Formats: sequence, C-alpha cells, structure tokens
Amino acid sequence: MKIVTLKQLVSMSLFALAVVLLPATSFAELPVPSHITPPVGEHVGEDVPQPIEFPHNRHVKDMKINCMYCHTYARRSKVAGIPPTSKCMGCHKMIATEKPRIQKLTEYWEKGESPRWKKVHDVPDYVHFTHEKHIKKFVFDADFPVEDVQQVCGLCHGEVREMTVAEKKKPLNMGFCQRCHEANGGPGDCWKCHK
Amino acid sequence: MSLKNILENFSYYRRDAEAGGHHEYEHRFAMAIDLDICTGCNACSTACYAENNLPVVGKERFEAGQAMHWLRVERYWDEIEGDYPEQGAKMIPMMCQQCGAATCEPVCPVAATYHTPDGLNAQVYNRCIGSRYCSNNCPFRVRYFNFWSYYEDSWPEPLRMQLNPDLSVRDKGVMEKCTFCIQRIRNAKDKSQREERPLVDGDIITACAQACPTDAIVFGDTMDPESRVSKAWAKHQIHRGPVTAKKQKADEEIRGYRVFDELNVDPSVMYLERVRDTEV
Amino acid sequence: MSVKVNRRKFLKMLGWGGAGTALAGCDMPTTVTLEEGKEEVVSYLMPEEYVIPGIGVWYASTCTQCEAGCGLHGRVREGRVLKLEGSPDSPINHGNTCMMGQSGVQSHYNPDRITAPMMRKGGNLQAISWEDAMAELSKRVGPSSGVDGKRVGMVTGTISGHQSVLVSELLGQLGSKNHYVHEQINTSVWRTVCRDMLGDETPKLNFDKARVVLSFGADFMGVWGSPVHNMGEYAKFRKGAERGTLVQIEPKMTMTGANADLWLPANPGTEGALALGIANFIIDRGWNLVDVPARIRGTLKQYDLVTVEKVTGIEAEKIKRIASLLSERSPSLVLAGASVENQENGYDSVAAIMLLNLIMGNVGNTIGATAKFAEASMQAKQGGTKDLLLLAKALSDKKLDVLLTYNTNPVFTAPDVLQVQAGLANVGFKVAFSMFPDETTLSADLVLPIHSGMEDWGTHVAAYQPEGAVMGFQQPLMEPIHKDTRGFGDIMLSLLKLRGSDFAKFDDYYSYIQTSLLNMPSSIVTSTGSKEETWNGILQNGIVKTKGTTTPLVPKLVDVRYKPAANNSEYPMHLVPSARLGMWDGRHANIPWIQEAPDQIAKVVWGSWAELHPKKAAELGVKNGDYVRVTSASGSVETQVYVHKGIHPDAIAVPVGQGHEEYGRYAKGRGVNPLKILNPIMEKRTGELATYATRVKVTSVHKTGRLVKMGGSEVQVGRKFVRTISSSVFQRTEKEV
Amino acid sequence: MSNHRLLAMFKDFDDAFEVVDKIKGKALSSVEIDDVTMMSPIEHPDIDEKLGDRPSNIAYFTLMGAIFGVTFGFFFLAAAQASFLVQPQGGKPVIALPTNFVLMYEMLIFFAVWTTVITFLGMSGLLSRRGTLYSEKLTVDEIGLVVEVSDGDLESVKSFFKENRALEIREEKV
Amino acid sequence: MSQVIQDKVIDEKLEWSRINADVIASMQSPRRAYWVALAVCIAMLFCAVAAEIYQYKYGMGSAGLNNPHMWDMYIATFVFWIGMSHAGTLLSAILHIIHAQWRKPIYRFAEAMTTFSLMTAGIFPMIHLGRVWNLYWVLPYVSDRGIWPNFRSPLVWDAFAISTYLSSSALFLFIGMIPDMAILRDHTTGWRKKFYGILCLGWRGDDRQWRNFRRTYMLLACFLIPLAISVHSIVSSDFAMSIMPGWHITTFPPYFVAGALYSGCAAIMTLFVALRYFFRMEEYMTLNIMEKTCKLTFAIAMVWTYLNLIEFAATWYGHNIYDKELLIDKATGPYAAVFWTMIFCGMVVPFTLCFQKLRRHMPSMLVVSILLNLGMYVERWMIVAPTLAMSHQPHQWDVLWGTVIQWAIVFGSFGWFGLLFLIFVKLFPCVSMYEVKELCFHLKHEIEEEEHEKQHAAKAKAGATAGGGASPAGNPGLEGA
Repeated sequence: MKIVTLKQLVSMSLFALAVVLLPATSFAELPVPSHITPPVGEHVGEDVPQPIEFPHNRHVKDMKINCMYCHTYARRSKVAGIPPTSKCMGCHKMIATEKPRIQKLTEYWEKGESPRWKKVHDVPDYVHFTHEKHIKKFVFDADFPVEDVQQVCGLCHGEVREMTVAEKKKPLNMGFCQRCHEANGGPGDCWKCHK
Repeated sequence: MSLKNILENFSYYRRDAEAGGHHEYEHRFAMAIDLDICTGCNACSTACYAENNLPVVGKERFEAGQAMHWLRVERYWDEIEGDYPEQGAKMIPMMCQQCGAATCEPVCPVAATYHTPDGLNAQVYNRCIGSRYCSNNCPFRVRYFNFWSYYEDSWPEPLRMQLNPDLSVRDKGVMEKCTFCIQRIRNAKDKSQREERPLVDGDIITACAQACPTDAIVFGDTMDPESRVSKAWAKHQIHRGPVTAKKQKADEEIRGYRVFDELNVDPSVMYLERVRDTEV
Repeated sequence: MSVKVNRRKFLKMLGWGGAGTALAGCDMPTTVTLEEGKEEVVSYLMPEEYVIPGIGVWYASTCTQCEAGCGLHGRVREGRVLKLEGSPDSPINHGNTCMMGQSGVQSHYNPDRITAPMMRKGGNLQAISWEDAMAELSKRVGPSSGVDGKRVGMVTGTISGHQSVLVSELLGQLGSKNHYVHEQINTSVWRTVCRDMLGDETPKLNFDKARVVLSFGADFMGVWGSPVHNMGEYAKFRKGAERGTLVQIEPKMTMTGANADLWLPANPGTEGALALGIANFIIDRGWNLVDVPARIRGTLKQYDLVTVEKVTGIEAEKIKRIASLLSERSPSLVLAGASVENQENGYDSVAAIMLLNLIMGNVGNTIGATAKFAEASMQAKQGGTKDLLLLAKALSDKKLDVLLTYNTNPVFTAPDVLQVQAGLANVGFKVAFSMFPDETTLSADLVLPIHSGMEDWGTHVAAYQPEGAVMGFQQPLMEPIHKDTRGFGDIMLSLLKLRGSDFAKFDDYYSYIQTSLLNMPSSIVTSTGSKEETWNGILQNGIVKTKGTTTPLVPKLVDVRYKPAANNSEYPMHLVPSARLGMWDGRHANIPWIQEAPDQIAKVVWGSWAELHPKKAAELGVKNGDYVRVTSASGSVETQVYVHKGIHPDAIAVPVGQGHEEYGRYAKGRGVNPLKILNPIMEKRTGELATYATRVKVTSVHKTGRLVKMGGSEVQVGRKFVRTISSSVFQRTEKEV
Repeated sequence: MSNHRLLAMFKDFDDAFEVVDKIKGKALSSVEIDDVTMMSPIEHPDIDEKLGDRPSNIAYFTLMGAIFGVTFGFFFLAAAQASFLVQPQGGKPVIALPTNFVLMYEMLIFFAVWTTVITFLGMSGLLSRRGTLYSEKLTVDEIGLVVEVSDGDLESVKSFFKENRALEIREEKV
Repeated sequence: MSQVIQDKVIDEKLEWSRINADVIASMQSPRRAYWVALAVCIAMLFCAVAAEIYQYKYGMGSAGLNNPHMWDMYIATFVFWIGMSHAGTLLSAILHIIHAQWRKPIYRFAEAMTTFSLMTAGIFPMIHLGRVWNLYWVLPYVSDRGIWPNFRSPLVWDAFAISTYLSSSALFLFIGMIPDMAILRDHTTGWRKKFYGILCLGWRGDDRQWRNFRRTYMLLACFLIPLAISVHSIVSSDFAMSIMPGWHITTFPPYFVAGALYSGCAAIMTLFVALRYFFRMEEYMTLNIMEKTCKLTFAIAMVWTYLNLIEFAATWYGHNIYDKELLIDKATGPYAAVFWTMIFCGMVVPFTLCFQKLRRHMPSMLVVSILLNLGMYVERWMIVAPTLAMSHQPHQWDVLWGTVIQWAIVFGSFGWFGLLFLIFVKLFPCVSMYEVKELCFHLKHEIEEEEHEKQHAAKAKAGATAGGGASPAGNPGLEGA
C-alpha cells in the first residue's frame, strides 16, 4: 500500500527547498548507497573542542580505517561507543609516538584515566536510537560492502572523513528521522523510538 | 493523493475493534495473576520502582495523593459482620491493564497515548501535554501524573546513579503509567533479532513478574498459543476482545476474570480468583 | 586473562553521558536544545569482551539486606549497578526477591552513607584519614595497646562465612569471648525448642508436603526465617495436587495471616494453651498418630475445651475444627513465631505447639533435617535478643573497655530501660564498622565506613539451608562509589595482621577468600576442573555448593510447663511490636523505596501508626488518624491510629522500624519506636527478651490528623476487584481436571 | 448624465419618503429611483418598499462558505487521520466518523460566519472612501437623502426637497 | 392602560439626541463605584497571576490535584464560564430572531459578556494543562514530524468549538456595534474620535449598508444559535463521552445547554443591576426589561430543574451500580453540603422570581442573581469532582477541596472577566444607541396605532350606541332567557 500524503508533500517541498538553498559544493561528496533514500536536512555544527584533537580525516581518508574498526560497538549495541583507550594504544604504542596528541593520549593511558570527550552527536534522552539496527538493515542485511560503511554512517554523521574532531552536520531531529523512516520503510510506531 | 489514499483504503481505515481492528498485531502481551498465591508482599511494586525510575514522592505528596506507584498492591477488607476478618485480607496488584479497547486512548488530545502493534497501551511522554483526560477516563485509575518535578528531589546523589538509562525520567506535567516494561520487551526483541531467532515465551519477563516471590504473575504473549499466559487464559476461559455472548465463560466457577470486564475495555490482565478454604 | 587480576578495574564507571543515560526525559521547554559539546562521554580504558556499552551485563552475587542469604543477579551497565534480581541458581530464593532485596541498590547508592572515617574529638565525630584511623585502632587494640582481651567485646548481627571466621580469629587473638550476636528479629526460641525436641536448630520445613499449615504467629512470609524461600514454598503448598490450608493464630494480622484461610486472634500469650487444648482434643479422639506418654497426657488433661475457650478466647467449636483439620488432612505443619516466642512463657508455648507436630507425625515428614555447612566456623552465628540483654548487663557492669560494632544497631533496638546508650559511656573505646550514621554508629568513638554489599567481596552461609549446604558468594558489582570506604573483611584482616598471624600472607580480603575457596578440602566440595575454572564458576553462579552434613531428626517429647500470662489491670492492653517484610528491624528505614512502600496490612507509609480493633477504638473514642498515647511501665509513645478488625481487641500493634533518632534523611525523626517502651521481661527458659510481653495502656490524646496511607476505600464496595471462591470449588474445577 | 449629487436632510422619515415618492412619480428624465440613496440613523422598516427592490446576495456566499467548510472539514480531517499512523486508539477506526461529524459541523459554521462577514464588508461598501456629502446629524436623528441628478433636473429636485421641509441641502459636483 | 403601554420597556418619547448624549456621557463619566469595581478586579486578577506563576514553575501539584482528582475546579470553572457565555447568544441571537424588542437596550453587554466569558473560559484549559508551553500541539497544523492532534478527543473538539465560537461571537458583537461606532465617531472628540473612526469602518448609514447589515446580522444570528448549542454540547462531551459514572449520561448535552443559559441569564441580571448603577442607565435599563429578563430566567431555571431531575431519574432507573452509588454519595457523602447548595440555589431560589415586587427591587435581584450563579457554579463542581472522587475504583477514592493556589486562580478568573468587561463598557457603549432609537421609533408607532384604533373603536362605539340597542353579535334571546 503506497501512501502518498500531505506529509510527504511537505517533505518533498522541504527537500526541494533544501536543494535550492544548498550551496553548490564542489568537492567530491560521499556517494549515497543506492538502496537508501537519504534523509534530508542540514545542520551547521559548532566547533566543539575535545581533550585531544582527534583527526578523523587522517584515520579515515588517509589511513582508510573503517568506521567500525574503532566504533566497534555500533553493530552490536545501540551506542557506537567511543573506542576504549586500549584500542588507541594498540597502534599508538608504536605509531607516531612523537606527536603531541599521541603523547597526551599516552599520558592518559599511563595515568589509567580516560579522556573526557565532549558529546557531539546526541538525541534527546527520551529517544531510543540504536546503531545496531540501522547498520544491520542498511549494511549487513542489504549486503552492502562493509568497507564502504562510511557512506551509510555519513547519512547521519556527515562527511567525517573531512573533519578532524567530529562536527554535527545533520539536524538529527524528529523530522529528519521521520522523513527517512517513511522513505525507507522504517517503523512508524512512536514507541519504536520513544522511551 | 491524500484523497486517493482515503478512497482506496477507506474500508481499511474504518475497521474497528469488533472487526478485528486496523492493527495487524505482532504480539499481544498479557498477564495472568493468581490472587490465590499473591501474598501482597509488595516485592513487585518495589521492583517496579527500581526498574522504571519511579520517583519517591515523600510523605507530604503521598498524603496529597500524588504518589507514583505504577503497580500498587491494593488491600481490601471483607465487608463482614463478625469481629475478625477470618479469611484474611484481600490483596490485588493493580497496574495498567493495557486494555485492548482502552478508554484512555481516544480522549488524548495530542495522541500521546495509543495502541502499539504489541497490543500495549503506549504513553509517549514527550508528546504528552498534561491534559490528564486519559487518567480521568481510566476506570482502574492506574495512570499517574507528574504533578511536580519529582526528579529534582527524588534521587539525591548518588541515588541518581541507579536510574535505568533505558527509559526516560519524567519531568512535571507528564502522564505516565505501567508499560509492561517496554524497555525489557525492546531489549528482548533486539536480542532475539541479534540471535536471529523468533521471540519465545520467557524471553521477556517484566520486573514485577521476575521479582514475585511466589511467581503469582505470569507474563507473556497471547498470540503465541504455546506461551504460559496463553495457556492460562485458555484454561480459565478468558478470551481477548470485549465480552460477548460467544466469548463468555462456559463454566462460571472457573477462576479467571478480568476486572471491569463489564465495561468492555478488554483488559490484558487476567486475575485468578482468590481461594479460601471455607470449611475450616 | 589471569585469575589474579582484580576484576574491579573493568567495572569502572562510564561517564554520565556514557551511553544514553536518560535523565529528565521531558524537560521544558519542549524544543529540546541539544547543545553540542555539553555532555561528556568517557570511554572504557580496557574493556572485557562481553562488556558492551548500552547493553547490561548480569553479575551474580548474594543479597546482604537480611540474613536469609538469597542469591542475586545484578544488572550492570556502564559500570553502574542498576537493578537486582534473584538468582535462579540459588536454592534459597530460586530467582525471586523480596522488596528488601530489590532495594539493595538504594542501600548501596544511599545518599546518607558515611564516606570517610570519623573519630570523636572533643565530643564530636570528625573526619580523619584512613591512616589515622588505622593508627588509632592499632593504638587501642593492637599488640602495644595493652588492652585486656577479656574486656574487648564485639556486637554483630547474624554473621557467617569468612567474615565470621575473621571475627572469631580476631576475638580469639585478643582472648575475648564477648561476641554478642544481636538480631532483633529472630527465631531464637523456636530454634531452642527445635534443638530440644527435634535435635536440630533449623529443621527443614516442607511446606509443599503439608496439607495444612497451622501457624501460631509465625509470619513465615514476612519476617520469620527465610521469607523469600518460604513464599516460594508457600506457592507450592497452595498449588499442589491438593490446595493446602493455612490457619494462622496471632494477635495482630501479619502478611501471612492476611493469606490464611482461617485467621484467629487468641488472647495474646495463651497460644500455648490453645495448642495444648488442640492436642488434648486430638488425643481424646484418638486421632494422634504418635503415642503420648502418660505424664504428658496428664498435663494435657487440664486443657479441656471449656478451659481453653475461657483462657484463649477462641470458641470451642473452632478449636474442634482446627483439631479435626489436623487429623483429617495430615500431614500438617505447625509453626510458632514471634508473637508466641517472645512471651514470658515463650519456650513452653512453642514446646506445646511443637508437641502437635510430634503427635501428628509431622517430624520426618513435613519437618525434615537440613544439611549443615561442613565447616562449623563458617556456619551462621545466629543471634537473638538474649545477647542484647547480656550486652546491656556487661555495659552497666562496666565490663568492657573496647567495643566493636558491626551490622547491628543495639542503641536503636534496645528498650530504654536497658540503658544501652548510657552504658556505652562506660566503654572506653567504641569502634563502629558501618555504612550508615545510625544510632550505634554515632555513639562510637571511631567510625569506619565500610563497603556496601555491592562493592565488597564476601561469603554467606545462610542459617536456614533448605536444599543442601550452599555458600552464597558475594562479589562487587561495581567500583566503590565513595573512595574512602573499605571492606569489612579488609579491615579485619589488617587488624589480624597487627599481631601477625597466618593471615599475613593475604594481601587483602579478596585474595583471602579466593585462596580459601579454591583450597577447600574435598570433604566440603568436590572440585572438578582447574582452579581457574572453579573460580570462574563461582563468579558466574554466585554460589558454592558444598557437601553438607545431615543428621537425622530425633523427636523427643519434653514436659510442657505452660502457664498463661497474668492479667494486669493497670496496663490492660498487650503491646505488639510488629515487624514487617521490608522495614525489618528498622535497618531499612533509610531506604526511600521501603519508606514509600506501604505496610502490607495497614498500607501506611512514611511513619508509624498503632493498630486498634474497632471495638477498642470505639471505647477510646478514636478513629483513623487520631493520636493515642501508648504507655507502658517503661515509657510511652504517641502515634496515629489505624483501626481494623485484624487485631485482637486487647492488643495494640505498633510497628517496629521507625522512630530513628539518627540514621539518614529518610529515617531520622520519623515515627516512633515501640521497642523503646518495652519492659525488661525475659523469656523464662531461654533468657531472650520477651518483646511481646509488655503490657500497656492506651489513651486518646484528643489530637487528630490525616493518616498517610495508600488507598481510599477499605472495602471493595461490591466492586469485585478481588473475587473469592471456596476451596472446594477450586478443587473441583482446577485440581481434578 | 448625472453630474450633481444632492444631499438633503429631513426631520423624519415621512418627509423623506414623500420626496422619494415624488421622484418616482414625476419621472424626471435623468433621475431614476436607483439614483436615490437614503441615509438614516436607524433602519426604517418600509425603506425597501419605498426605494424598490435592491437585492442583497450575502446569503449565497454564506451558503458557499458553509459548503466549503463542511467538505474541507471532512477531507482535511480524513487526510490527517489517514496519514497519521499512530491512530489505533481504543479500538476505534482510523477515520472516526462521529468525531469528524462534530468537527465538520464546527468548520461549517466557522467558514460560513467568516464568509458572511467578509462578504458583508465588501457588499455594503464599508472600508471604502466616504463621500463628502455627509452630515453628523445623520447619526443623531435626521434622515438624509442623496440624489444624483443632471443639470436639467437639479432645480426640480431641489424644489422637491424644499417643499418637503428639508432642513438643509448640500450639493456637490461629480 | 393598554398592554403595549403597560409593557413598554422604555419611554418612547426619549429624544434621539438625548440617547446619544446619555450613552456617551455614561462612557465618559461613570459613578465612582465603577472605579472601585475596576480596582477590585485588578486585585483579584493579580492573585490569580501570582498563583499561576507559582503553579507554572512548580507543577500542577501545587493546585492540590492528585490521582483520582486529575481535574478539579479548573475544569468546573471552565464549564462555568463557557456556560455564562451562552446568555449573550440567547438574548441577542434568539430574541433577535423572534423579534423580541426588549432585548435591544441590554443585548450589547450580554454579547460582550459572551465574548469575555469565553476568553476567560479559554484560559482555563491552558491553566490546567501540565505542559502549557506545548498547547499548540492541540491545533491541527502541518508538521514535518508527521503528527496531528487526535481528532477523537473531545478536548480537540473543545479547541475547535471554542475558537469558532469565540471568533463568531466576537464578530457578531462587532458587527452589531458598527452603527454605534459611527455615532461615536461623529459625536466624540480627540483619541476617541480617531479610535471609533477606524472601528466604524466608514459606516454612513445609507440604505445599502442597512440592508446588508440587517441580512448579515440575521445570518450570523442564525449560525450563532446552533453554534452556541454545539459548543456547550461539546463541552458536555468532555464528560458524556467518557466512561465514568456520573459523566457518561445521555441527557448531558441538553442539560449543559440549559445550565449554560440559566447561568448566563443569572449573570445578565447581576450585570444589569451593576451597569444600571455604574452608568446611571435607569432610563434605558428599565425595570420592565428586568422583569422580562427575570421571567426568562425563571423559565430556563425550570427547564434546567427538569433536566436535572431527569438526570437523577435516569441514573436511578438506569440502575448502573456505579452511577447509582455515586448519586447516593453525592447526596449523602462528603460533598453533600455542596450538592444541597446546588439544589437550593438552582431549584428553589428561582421561585423568588415569581414575585413582581422582588423582580422590581434591584438589591434583591442582585442577591438572587448571585445566588443563582453560585448554584450554577457548584453545579459544575458537582459534575466534575464527585465522579473523580468516587469512581469505579474504590481504592482511589479521595475527597479534594483544593489548595490556595487553585482557589486563587478560580477567584482571579472573576477578576479577569470583570476587568475585561469593565474596560469594554468604558470604551464601547453598553447600550446599543441605534437600536434604542429603533425601539423608540417602533414603540411610538405602535402606541400611535393603538391610540388610533382606540379612537376608532370609541367612535364606533359611540356610533353604535347612537344607532340603538341592536347588537349584531349578540344573541339576545338566549341572554334574555
């Protein structure tokens, strides 16, 4: 049963508006996986200073490390999780130890403390969002190549490979979620996402 | 387009409870509570406080009738002539009955309460504007309203650390009620999906049922004919849906009953009558 | 990973924002501003494989909320323990919990916990460092202190397992024999009678085999024995092939009484006469299954129906019915609890009651032997109120120089006349090992804050072992919340080390119990697999199953020298200091969930009340919410009245647990403590404090208020919330299908 | 072609009506009865009779508004209900007719009232510029008669006025 | 004296210019009592505002509401004000349609009362909301979240009905005032002249305007009557659509409408007395009008009494145990005093209106009308509170008398209403000048006509007497027998 409704009219017009208003970006954007109708919406993030200025671009673009290598809980839990310090140290005991950021990290490790990261991507406390299910649906169940997972992640997290510390690029509000759920057949039941 | 939608699916949109509803239920969670072995010990209620972030309101607010016990163990005395209540007291754990044709749902002005495909009576806290009509229209009076910002003084540090992150802590102005531990249902479903198997009886257990020292509370899915609760419902001749002649109990002496069944709200909680040895 | 690695490291808490912790779900205004970079996320340092943020992990442990020793599973997420459930592996609670077990987390996270050691300086307790505290302790009880070991005392609650070993070791090292085990809520008299008449203090009670349970004041589902276990057994008793019948005889309806098929209040203190009357009637009719010697027969003869009716106030017809019930539906189980035990004639009454078990052939049938933990030093040391009296005497006689207190609160539970508080002044140095600033703790000179049951290691051997001898294993569910608390075991170990001993080889309590458990002789456990496997098994199950020793029961009839309590015209009423599941003896008064949870019978919350029969209330001209003064020869309390029919007209029940003068914000200054006005009457044979023997007079103080209780109407007004059918119908419709 | 506009003020309706009758009766070449406008502090019941049939079509618009309201009401509600997926409530259908009838009824009245008022503002020439021929006495107790005349009939109309005790006559060129 | 003259509600010989002058003067210089009343109203409003700020900050618990009593006096007061709003419609629309001329001097303030009591009523659901800052969720607006209000909820019907009624009755009031605005434009000076110049929308009083005006006014009146009835039926649906005993009653819609008209009429009587005094309106708001209002009120009171008794009877005979027990509890339980106050004020007090002497005695009427209003207020409370106090679930039975906060807000709502009303009557003529003129005009004609007829009849009689004893209509034979 295909339902095209007022709501979709609205979202279509919003989409059109967004397309018109979007500044023409010249750099190569992440391709959108063909099996997903991407969520629509943009957000101008703030600069959030982190205890260690983690360079996502270096790890993702240059080193070609998969998102889920570090954010390993994403496919197993509702939270993607900040990688445990042991994971960082796994490489950085050897690699780039002379760099100030790494030295700072080593300092933390030796003190037995975790850096206190600032949260950038967040949903309200009354929202139940689970990474696991989204990755299952859009990556594993869709037989999408896992090495390209950043295309899926990017739909909500923006082009992380271009950032150093993470920046919020999508509004992540209910309209954003709702439009995507409708377009991709996600659940429409309130209690699926609200707790 | 909307017009087309309405016209094409009109009959679908017009199905009501008697016609099986517009819902394709995935589950219909229900309970069977045996009042014969319910001792009234209050473990269920405390477990509910622990599981569902229920605030402790304190003496003054309790006195004002603003307590938040989603599950309360009601105690009634017999209306007896004699000197003593020789058959003891009557205890009944009373929580949201998750009615199939709930009276609270249609009166909410903002649709903050509705029926889920799991057969539950959902309350979406962040949609609620606090008109409190739902509670007024609940014959069981099991909806609780956040009359104050309870969270401010219910959990002084470090009590706050006990709060269950799987569900919201509610601020003032919001209605809330028993959810049949939706967070446990959600987790169990996630787990079964993760393990790629269907949900089976026993995967989900509500906090009250788990705590109950006598296992008087049985929780399960009535759509699963093999579940303990289905069997209990069948054994006690209680059927889903409003009571009609067809659905009446064949043997009136069988213990199962639903409170206020005569109001046709189709509660999801079946109680089993208390038994007393009248010969002693 | 090596077994030796301290597991606590991995339980480090994640930050609040760690993984979607929900707080204040619906803040105003509704347009939720999710400002970026306002919340913190803290990652694990080095997680275990199975620890995943956002998913709870269950750890097994043992409940420390009362002495029953139920197995627990604690749900831990992001390093915080969130919820406790019963462990299905535990033979005691079979996966169930009571409200006290559920509230374990609130005891652990309690905002009023002591967070640093305190020392009395110039009359006030002041925070000091652990080094100073331990130095002080060493100065007072260490080898160089010159303390006379005989003048050192220790008061604890029921204690078992390795803790008990350490305590005994310490006292032994000091040469002290003054270990007072004080439990306000106890079954001491019953245990003594069981020992005398059955040869086993804690026989196994097979509720499931009984067709009738006749309980004289034993609130076995509430505060008698092992309540969660008993409730599970009760369910079996009701759900068996034939639904069992419960008859409860007690002056004030307890939760067990509320579930009885027949509830009767005999005149308080005359339950023994009733039991003898029943026995006499049974023997008269020749229904007894075991013969009775002539001398006992002779005693029984005095208890003919007319006399018994007169003494007990129970109609002869009812006595006959109970007697015939016992004979028709044998086997039965006859129990005696607080309201019978804690009378002046407690022992004799219980013995009379036990006589019924003996003559009805219940011994070996519904009453069986239990397995005992093979290592005697680790068995539970059970207490009662006798030790409280002894302690009070020692205090007033100035026999103690040093007093250590742990896990008990005698200052709160002792009647005023015993002058425990004043007596403590006679003790030179008092050390309290405590989580909470309760009355006893605040009377101490040195207060050592200890870990909660969710932060510490430990072992517990329950006194009542229904299915084989098991040891409950307690492991920390999370890092200590407060950095300045220590484990009781650790402190004991360091005290022991002061004098140098075998214990010097253990770094800490953890390594002590680990070594001890892994090296248990094969006479106690059959070990299979490597030590690592064994240890992991213990961690996983939270239970150590051992080979217990079982000695068969030896029934022995004793002479019953029963004498009913005398009347007292000045103080005509009987004071019932009732206890309930939840509040227990008052130790849980600072748990908000327990305070907010209504009393099972009166449904009153957050305070004290006095239960009165409507007849008496009418005589006094009081109604619900009015204040009355309850005066005994030793003092008086004033509280609000709750009127209901579930109480003997000559009794007034004031619940125990409230009336704390200290403790935390939830307990302090709330309600009244009926224990304070008890007269110092001893049970004649056992020397226990006869807590139910105090006579009082009740007067209205002509003040009224609103009784804060749950529930509007006391009756269903014909609405059929709880419907009742008769057992015979039930039997027909459900049991015979 | 009428190029003059005359205003005459009268003490009472009867005087004014006589003038109207005269204008009707004399059949002046340039003055039709439709050129006569009567201004009064109150509405005289006979005014229609005297000035002839001058229709007011507000009711048609009201009807339109009502019909629009009721149809829009139904489809708006039904569309909203059918697109709002969380509608299963209390065992009631998604498109619940009894409730929609209630709301349609309200919307009928709402739209009808507003169309009526808006049409009234338009049709009665409110919110438009007032001519200069106006006297404040019109809102006290005098009756005004405005006649549009051409040069030829100007004097005869004036004389009618005077004959009928006109209190004041004003004149303006168009 | 003839019937017309005896019943005449106003002196037809009033100079039209004097009508203008009197009304304008009244607006400009009321008695001192007016200012006192204004000050009292502001003080009352202040109480409510302070209470509301507290409640907004700390939550609904400060109103003392609790689990069974999720609604209490706020909703009762809401219903009360909604009810009061019906009088304006009744007097103005219904009496307009049936051409009852006597409404003309008093309908203006009745209509204003409608609008302002609606504005007061409309505030109450907001005050009562737990999260009032989300009130707009009740409105049907297109949102990208794809969510709508729940059209099934009687509260949403309320929102629709009240906004329709408020806008319609405000328009009705405004349209009816246009000719008066023109009068004020022409006869005031300064800011008032400019103000009324804008509001009269360029009214000249020509025949086209009058014709359309009459048509529009009639159409609006026709719509307003069913609207008013629907509004109060919908308010009754808040209760009748529920499942609760004492609420789920079929006769509720007509009962509510009757109650509404009743309380509205009582309020008109109160305001009649007050305005008559404040603005020295003795010549316009005559005792004859008061008498008619009283008679109307009495009639409606009897309708309400009847429906109320019917409700009791239906409950009694319906034999639904929950309903029946509740009814018994109302009469004998904790709310008995309130219940019997309602019965006394609503059913017994109106009989005072049967006495002409009392009807013409203004102080008595003030007291009576306030008693009637009190009766109507407690009637609403008796609808809301006992059901909540003693519903299906005996475990949750509770009696609530409200806290200071709740009382202050309820009390203050009278201040708010009074303030709005007093400002209105100061700014706008509370007596419709043009319609009083019409009234005088018609009255004069009727009297003339009557006198004419009388003279005619006298002449005819004289003629007949002169013509001899023959009586054309009589039957002398029979009469003689």
